Amino acid sequence: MDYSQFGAMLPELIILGLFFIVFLFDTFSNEGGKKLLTPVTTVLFGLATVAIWLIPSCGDTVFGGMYVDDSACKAMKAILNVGVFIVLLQSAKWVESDEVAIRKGEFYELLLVTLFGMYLMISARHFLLFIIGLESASLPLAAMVAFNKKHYESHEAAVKYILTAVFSSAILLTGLSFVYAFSGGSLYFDDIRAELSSGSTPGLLICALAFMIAGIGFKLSLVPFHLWTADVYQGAPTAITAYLSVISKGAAAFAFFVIFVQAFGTLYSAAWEWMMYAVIIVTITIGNLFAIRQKNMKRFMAFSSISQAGYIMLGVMTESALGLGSMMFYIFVYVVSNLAVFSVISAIENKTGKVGMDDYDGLHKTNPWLSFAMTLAMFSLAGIPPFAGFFSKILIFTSVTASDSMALYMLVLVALINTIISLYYYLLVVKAIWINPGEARIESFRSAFSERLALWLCVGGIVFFGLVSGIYQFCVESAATLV
Amino acid sequence: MFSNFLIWFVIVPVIMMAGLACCGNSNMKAIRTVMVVCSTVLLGMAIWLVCEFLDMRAAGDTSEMLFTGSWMWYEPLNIHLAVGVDGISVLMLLLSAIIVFAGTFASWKIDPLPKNFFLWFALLSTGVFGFFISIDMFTMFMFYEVALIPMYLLIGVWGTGRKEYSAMKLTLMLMGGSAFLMLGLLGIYWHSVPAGGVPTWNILEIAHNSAIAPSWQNLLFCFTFVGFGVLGAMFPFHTWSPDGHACAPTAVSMLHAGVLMKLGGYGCFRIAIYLLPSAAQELAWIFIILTGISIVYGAFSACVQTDLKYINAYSSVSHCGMVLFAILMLNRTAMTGGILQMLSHGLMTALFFALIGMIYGRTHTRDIRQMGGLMKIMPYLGVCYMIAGFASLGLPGMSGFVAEMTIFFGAFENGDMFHRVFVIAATCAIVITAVYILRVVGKLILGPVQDDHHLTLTDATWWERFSTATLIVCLAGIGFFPNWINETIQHSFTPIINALNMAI
Amino acid sequence: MDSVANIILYFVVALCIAVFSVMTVTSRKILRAATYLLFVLIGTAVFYFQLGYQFLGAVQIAVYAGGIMVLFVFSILLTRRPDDKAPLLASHRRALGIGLSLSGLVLLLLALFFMPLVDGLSLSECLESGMSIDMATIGKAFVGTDRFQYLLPFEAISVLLLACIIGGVTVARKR
Amino acid sequence: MGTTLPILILAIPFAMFLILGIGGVKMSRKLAGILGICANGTLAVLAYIVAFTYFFSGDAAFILDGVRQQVQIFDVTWLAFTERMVVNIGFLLDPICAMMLVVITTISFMVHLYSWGYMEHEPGFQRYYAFLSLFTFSMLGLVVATNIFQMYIFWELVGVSSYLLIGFFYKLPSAVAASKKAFIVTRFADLFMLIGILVLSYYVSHTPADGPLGGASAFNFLMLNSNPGNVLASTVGATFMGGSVLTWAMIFIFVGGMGKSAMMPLHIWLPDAMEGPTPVSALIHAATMVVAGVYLVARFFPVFCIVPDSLTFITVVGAITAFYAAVVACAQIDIKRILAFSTISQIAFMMVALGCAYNEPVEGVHYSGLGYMAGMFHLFTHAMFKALLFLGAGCLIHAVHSNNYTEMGGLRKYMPICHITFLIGCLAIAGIWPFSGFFSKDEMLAAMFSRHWFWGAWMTMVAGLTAFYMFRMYYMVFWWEENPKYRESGHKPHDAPWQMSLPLIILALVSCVAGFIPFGEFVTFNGEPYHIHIEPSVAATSLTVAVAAIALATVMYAKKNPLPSKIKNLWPGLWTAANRRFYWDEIYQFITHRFIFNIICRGIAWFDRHIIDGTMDAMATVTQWCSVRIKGMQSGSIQTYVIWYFIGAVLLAAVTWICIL
Amino acid sequence: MLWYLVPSVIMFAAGVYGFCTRKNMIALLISLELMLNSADLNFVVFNRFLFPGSMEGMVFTLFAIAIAAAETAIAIAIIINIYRAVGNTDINSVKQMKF
Repeated sequence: MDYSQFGAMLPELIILGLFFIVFLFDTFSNEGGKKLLTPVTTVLFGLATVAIWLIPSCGDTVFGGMYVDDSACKAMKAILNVGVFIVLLQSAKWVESDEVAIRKGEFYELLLVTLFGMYLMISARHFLLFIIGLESASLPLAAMVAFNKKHYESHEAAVKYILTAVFSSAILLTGLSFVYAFSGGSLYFDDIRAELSSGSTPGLLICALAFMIAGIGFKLSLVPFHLWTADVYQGAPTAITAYLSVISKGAAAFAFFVIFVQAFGTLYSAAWEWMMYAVIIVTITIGNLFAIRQKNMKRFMAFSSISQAGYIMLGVMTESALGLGSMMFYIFVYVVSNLAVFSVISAIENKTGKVGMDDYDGLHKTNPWLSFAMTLAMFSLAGIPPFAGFFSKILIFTSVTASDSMALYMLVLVALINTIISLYYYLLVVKAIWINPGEARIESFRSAFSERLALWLCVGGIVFFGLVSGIYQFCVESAATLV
Repeated sequence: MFSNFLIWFVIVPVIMMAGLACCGNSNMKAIRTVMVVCSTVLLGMAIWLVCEFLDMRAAGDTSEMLFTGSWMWYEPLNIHLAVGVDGISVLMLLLSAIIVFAGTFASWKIDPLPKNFFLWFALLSTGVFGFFISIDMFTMFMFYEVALIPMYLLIGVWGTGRKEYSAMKLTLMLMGGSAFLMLGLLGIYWHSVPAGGVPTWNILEIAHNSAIAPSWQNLLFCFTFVGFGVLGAMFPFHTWSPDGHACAPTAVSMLHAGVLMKLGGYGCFRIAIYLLPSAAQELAWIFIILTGISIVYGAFSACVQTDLKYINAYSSVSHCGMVLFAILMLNRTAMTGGILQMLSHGLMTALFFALIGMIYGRTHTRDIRQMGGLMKIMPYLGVCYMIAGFASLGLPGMSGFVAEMTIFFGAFENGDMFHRVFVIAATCAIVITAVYILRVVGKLILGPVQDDHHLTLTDATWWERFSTATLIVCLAGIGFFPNWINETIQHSFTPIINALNMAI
Repeated sequence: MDSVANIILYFVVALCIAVFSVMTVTSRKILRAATYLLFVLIGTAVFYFQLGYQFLGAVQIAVYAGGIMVLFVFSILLTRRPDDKAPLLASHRRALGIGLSLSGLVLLLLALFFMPLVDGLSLSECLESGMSIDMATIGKAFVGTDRFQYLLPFEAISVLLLACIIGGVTVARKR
Repeated sequence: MGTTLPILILAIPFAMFLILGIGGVKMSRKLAGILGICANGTLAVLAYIVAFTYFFSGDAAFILDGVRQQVQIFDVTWLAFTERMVVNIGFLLDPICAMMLVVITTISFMVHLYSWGYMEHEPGFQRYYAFLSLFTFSMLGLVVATNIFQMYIFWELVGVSSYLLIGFFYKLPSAVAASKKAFIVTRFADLFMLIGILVLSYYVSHTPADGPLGGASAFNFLMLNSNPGNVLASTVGATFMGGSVLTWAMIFIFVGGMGKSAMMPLHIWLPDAMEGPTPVSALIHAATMVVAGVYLVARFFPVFCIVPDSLTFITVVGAITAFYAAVVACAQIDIKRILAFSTISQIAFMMVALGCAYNEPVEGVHYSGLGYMAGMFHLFTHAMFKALLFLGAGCLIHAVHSNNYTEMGGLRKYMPICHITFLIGCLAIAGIWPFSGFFSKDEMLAAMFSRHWFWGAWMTMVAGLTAFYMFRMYYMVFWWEENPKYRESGHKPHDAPWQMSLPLIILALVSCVAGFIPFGEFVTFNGEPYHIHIEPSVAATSLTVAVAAIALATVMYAKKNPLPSKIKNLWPGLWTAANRRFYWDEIYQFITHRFIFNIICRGIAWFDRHIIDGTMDAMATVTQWCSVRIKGMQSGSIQTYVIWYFIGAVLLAAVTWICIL
Repeated sequence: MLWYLVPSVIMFAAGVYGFCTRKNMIALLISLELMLNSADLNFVVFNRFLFPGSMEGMVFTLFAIAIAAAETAIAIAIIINIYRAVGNTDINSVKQMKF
């Protein structure tokens, strides 16, 4: 019993520590003190982010192989942390609004716990820990989705979210129980890998894999496990939507890679690759097809993020360090791009309560900077150079085609063709902002400092992440420690 | 890195953007100053580059690319920022610089949002210049797309007519092309590596030790050629061109038809043919058919259009088809012609679109049925339009003639019946071109004045005169003294021809 | 499966589980459904006991039958209306449900029957050969940090539960 | 001779074009006119010096052992296609070139002078002079071409100048239409010429070169003409559709000439081209540009001779055209049109003459190259008297403001100078001794008879028709009945000012004496002098026919009488058909407008919009449609979501399992 | 061993059926409990029959029960919330956001 092993879990401990600070502060401070909660939390979290970037990964495997802290995991956590920091910045205004202010402590607490859960997902090398991480990441989120008490949509979204989440965790557990049957009695990834490396693939294992893809695919909103996404994104408070769309997705994608490549990577018949092949194609396509018609920005972003998840999952198909690195880079770029969009959406929503795409008509006349940021973000999401999204897309395509397989080549073709559809609807937003005639429906306003800071961070990321190759290099090098 | 001269072709437009960003939103004076200074600098740089290039060639430097430089960018995938120019890219840079220069003047009074217009315009220029200096496929592709996307906003915001539809169509179709292109490039990247080597994006390295299996070559050739062909307005992927051009503002049409469509031809040449020579030998016939159709088809379509811009857009389809057609003939003379045609078409179409823009700015219509006798009202523009028309129909002394003749004579070098038939079909286009050009000239410039309101209109302003005169001088320059271009580019074909010969 | 008592017990419990599961999802009164669920849960607990996991069975009864069922009953009573009776389902929806669940059933059963790992060990053999799972073992496993010891998940789930409490409170309270 | 003079000959008109074209707007009319006339005068003097030097200096470079040499004064590379296909721009001096220099500069000078009076009040006077200079430049470039490609370049340029000048009155839709038609028809013909050049140069450049000129460009005339046997052997060997490749190539090249020279069936542009200012018609459409086709055949004569089929083709085309144009000319009332058809007919004469010539001595033929010499001779004389006639017609139009002779009549009293000179022109073209036309026509007919009696007889008949319609016009204009309008309106027709009359007089003098020039001493097919002598039988026949035709015309038209209308009513259909030029225009109109424009062009445009573009749009529509169709998936009900979820999972498993099995 | 899995699979299928057909949200939750319970039973059965020497499956089930409890708690809280907002717990009353 070596409790010093907890020392290896520095990122988790930092988050937990922060959680307790917020918890205690929220519980015991008076009214005046509560005013400080938001800035204090944000600043502390910023410091934590910096700390997580700075502290070296010890590369240890602790708790008998249950938890790993290699540089890939740490890089992923650091990336997520940046995203969460931006989310905190952009939500600061909303949190302070009358409706929510009374519950802001809970907001931060739940946020931190879900982040903690995601860390566990990332670092877990044992299915039990993974499941606990997954549940910690998703259950409190349900409470957060229901945060806007005055909005009916928020409740409906929460109900849809929690019921689907429980259903998917039931499926996941069932799948896992079948995996257990083949695992040789151990749920450690490396044991399963060793156990599965020989022999054929029986039907039960295929069912298990399908159920696991479905279970984790729920978090990633892969089609056809995605149907909750749009409603939840639309109904949830914008900050939560942003959080759901990038952070929770990023963590799940990483975990997906770890599980399938580490635990099932040696599977004889590559069964899950084919499943993912189909799922990715369907995900990208269906996500795009739905996104075309959307008129509500948040709902629109939901479908956009579904199809982006398909692109992220391309990284899984590579099963290589290059692919993981590209995927992490993709996630990072996706984080900044998507959060840039959500920063704009939430800034506008906080000010005017408008989230319809039509409301953005002629935005450039009143809010040029927001329009500019939105345009860049849309270009980045669509994969237009010189913005970061282009690089992340191309790099992930490149890593996918690295294997000499015609099937993957065709997969990339499908993905590329889908980029055209996605370009179409991203441009619809650009069109609304710049081209659509008529008077602007949103008056000119100056957004809060925190929102602007968030936006600047995102725009900086969009512009520089692609041009500065060091980040990609960092991702690939980190990924190399895992695969 | 900054000591390399070429890289400044990208840096200057970036500086231009930065400068514009610092200008006030409607401070036209500042904006114009920045634009004029930077585009003049670019033009100067391009001219200097040509001179220097010719000097170096004259001094006996026969390496394939000059001014090369290569800096590691994305190490894990061996992506470099690699630059270098041969005779062709030098000329393309010159062409781009000329048209950016002329375009600046052509959009002297752009409205609304002048600053944003020039920002996207500068971004587009960055892409174009970057494309021509790159010898790394990745950066090349990146700049290619950089050049495409500003189009959407430029057309969508500052265009006329069905601009949203056209802008979207143009963007999506071009991006569709670039999707195929990307796939082709990826295939080349991964399959060109010789056993035990490191895959590379560098065009020269790939060309020198390519190991792409023939079956892959065929697939990749189709992908890359179609990808670039879409931008080169190859039949049946040309339909973005009429709508796009019709709705675009003047300077954008100029830049798009003048330079951007050249990216397609250049890319086909530099990547599809050069890197995949055996597939080029094997599959050229498919694309010869398509481009042959483009040439005749575009010309015939132009004959019945009534919108000036549509006429020119279809004429571009025809002329750009000629470029690809020439390149596909796979011999030195025809390729020379193809390059000449790129230059010629670039200048000529830019001139056309500039003039159309100026006429439209005065009469507020582009329908030739509603105009007439402009020669009387605005003689300068009328004369320029006729000159552009003559250049287009291949009047000797203008660049078009030189280019077309070189193409025909080069294409005829292929002795088999298939090529012959298509060459002769292509030559027919010169007659059809004459028909539609003269039809327009007859209705628009000559003849009686159709609309009395037009009688009060004024002739060109100084910046318009300047812009058009620049282009006309260039057109005539090439038309009178074509051989220096021949000399500039003659070495550039040697590696390609060698590769093609080895592939047989 | 050697002992007759075990076999009889199995059949009784299995039948009970199967029947009550189906009744849970078909009964039109929600409260009755909850009650049938309770029977299913208890049946499962009996299986646990039979399979030699007494602690697990106890937890099943305590947490599920005791805790969760109470929650259910409370919430049913809270949300029930006087005329509360599940309306008849549209038949197509029901057919869809049956089709789906049957397809799942068939798939899983097929998969199970084609499972290559089935060996001939009987329950009693397993019980004999297996490690003894007494409280001490379980307790040690829960505070150990080595392989097959579960301190970390234990701590983690405590955080999860805490979070769920906070979340539940946040959601449920009026403001 | 140095290169200075030849370069100047090309440079002066081009410089004038630039000066007048760019600076013209700022110039006064007078300055522009004087500049243009002076420049052209200088040009003419230079051309005379060159021609004089060439013919009379006796320089060994020009005449060696009594044989006139072809000399490339200079020849610089302009554009290199391949190693063997190099386009040069140069100056080839030989007898026909020298002759053409004289003709072009003379007529051009006359026209410049004449235009000063004729165009005095027209707007765009400066522009007009600029275009004239451009034309002069192009035409000179054409005749001095050292290679077929240079010829092609200037060939196109003269087309453009012609276009510009025909459309000079750009406000008139008819002028614009005529200019367009002229350009497009000739352009169409040039297309064949281009194909011919393509074929020819391909085979030539792929033949191993030998001989002194072997290394020359495949386009080079000297090379092609001097050792045709060697270089062209391969082209003669290769066959295509029953003829040797060379035959096809030469016929194609000749089609280019047909277009420019308005041979049937590409003649339709020339009558319309009369919409241009009359001096332009005189210069371009009578004297110089339209004979470019003849010049081309003459230039390539040795090569044509290798493939006699092509010469036969030329003869047949010429013969048909000559007759056709003559018949049509009899039924026109527009004097310029009559002159235009007369031009077509006369050029066809030259073509037939060239087609009837031989390159080598032939048994039974007195002088094998007679047709060549005679054709060139007629080119020369025709240029002079036809320019005279056109300029005279210009004076008439200037005086009565109408093109139709129905508006004229009895003008001999009012316009004596014009009358006399016009009569001289008519006599010349009718072939009456001692006017120049007699001599050249006589030689041509002799050549034709020597080839085959049929051609001779046929063309003699055409000559008779020529005399008839010319005098018909002459009488209708100057005799017949005085138009009563002259008396009623105070404005009486009168002779033109000196600028216009002077050229008439000069040209009339030239037409009188030009026949006595010993043309054979200067221009023959092989450079060796030939002494012209009149073939008595031929001369007698043709003279008789001409006089008879004139007599007939006198009977019919000298005084107002009902005879013409009686004859007209005898075959009204024939008269109408001839008047309508045998419906060639309508046929063309039908083909181009109905078929090509309405069916092909519109069809393609429709196809493009609806099929091609429609497909692209359909992709978008289908995507949208799919998007709408699948929206039911997202029904809002959790249960639907879960059903999809479960179906997805089960299907994934089942399908994969089945696949793996 | 399969004998023990059959009731588990039936439970699972019944859960799916219930989830797809019931109208009341709490009934949905009850169906979900069935499914979760089935997974738990699988773990235990596999542990006992295949890997009697370890207790990984049992421990997993223990944790799974706890997780199920947490899920149920949150879900019920949210359902009660909905009940407050809408006035009933009919699943058809929460399908306003769609397409």
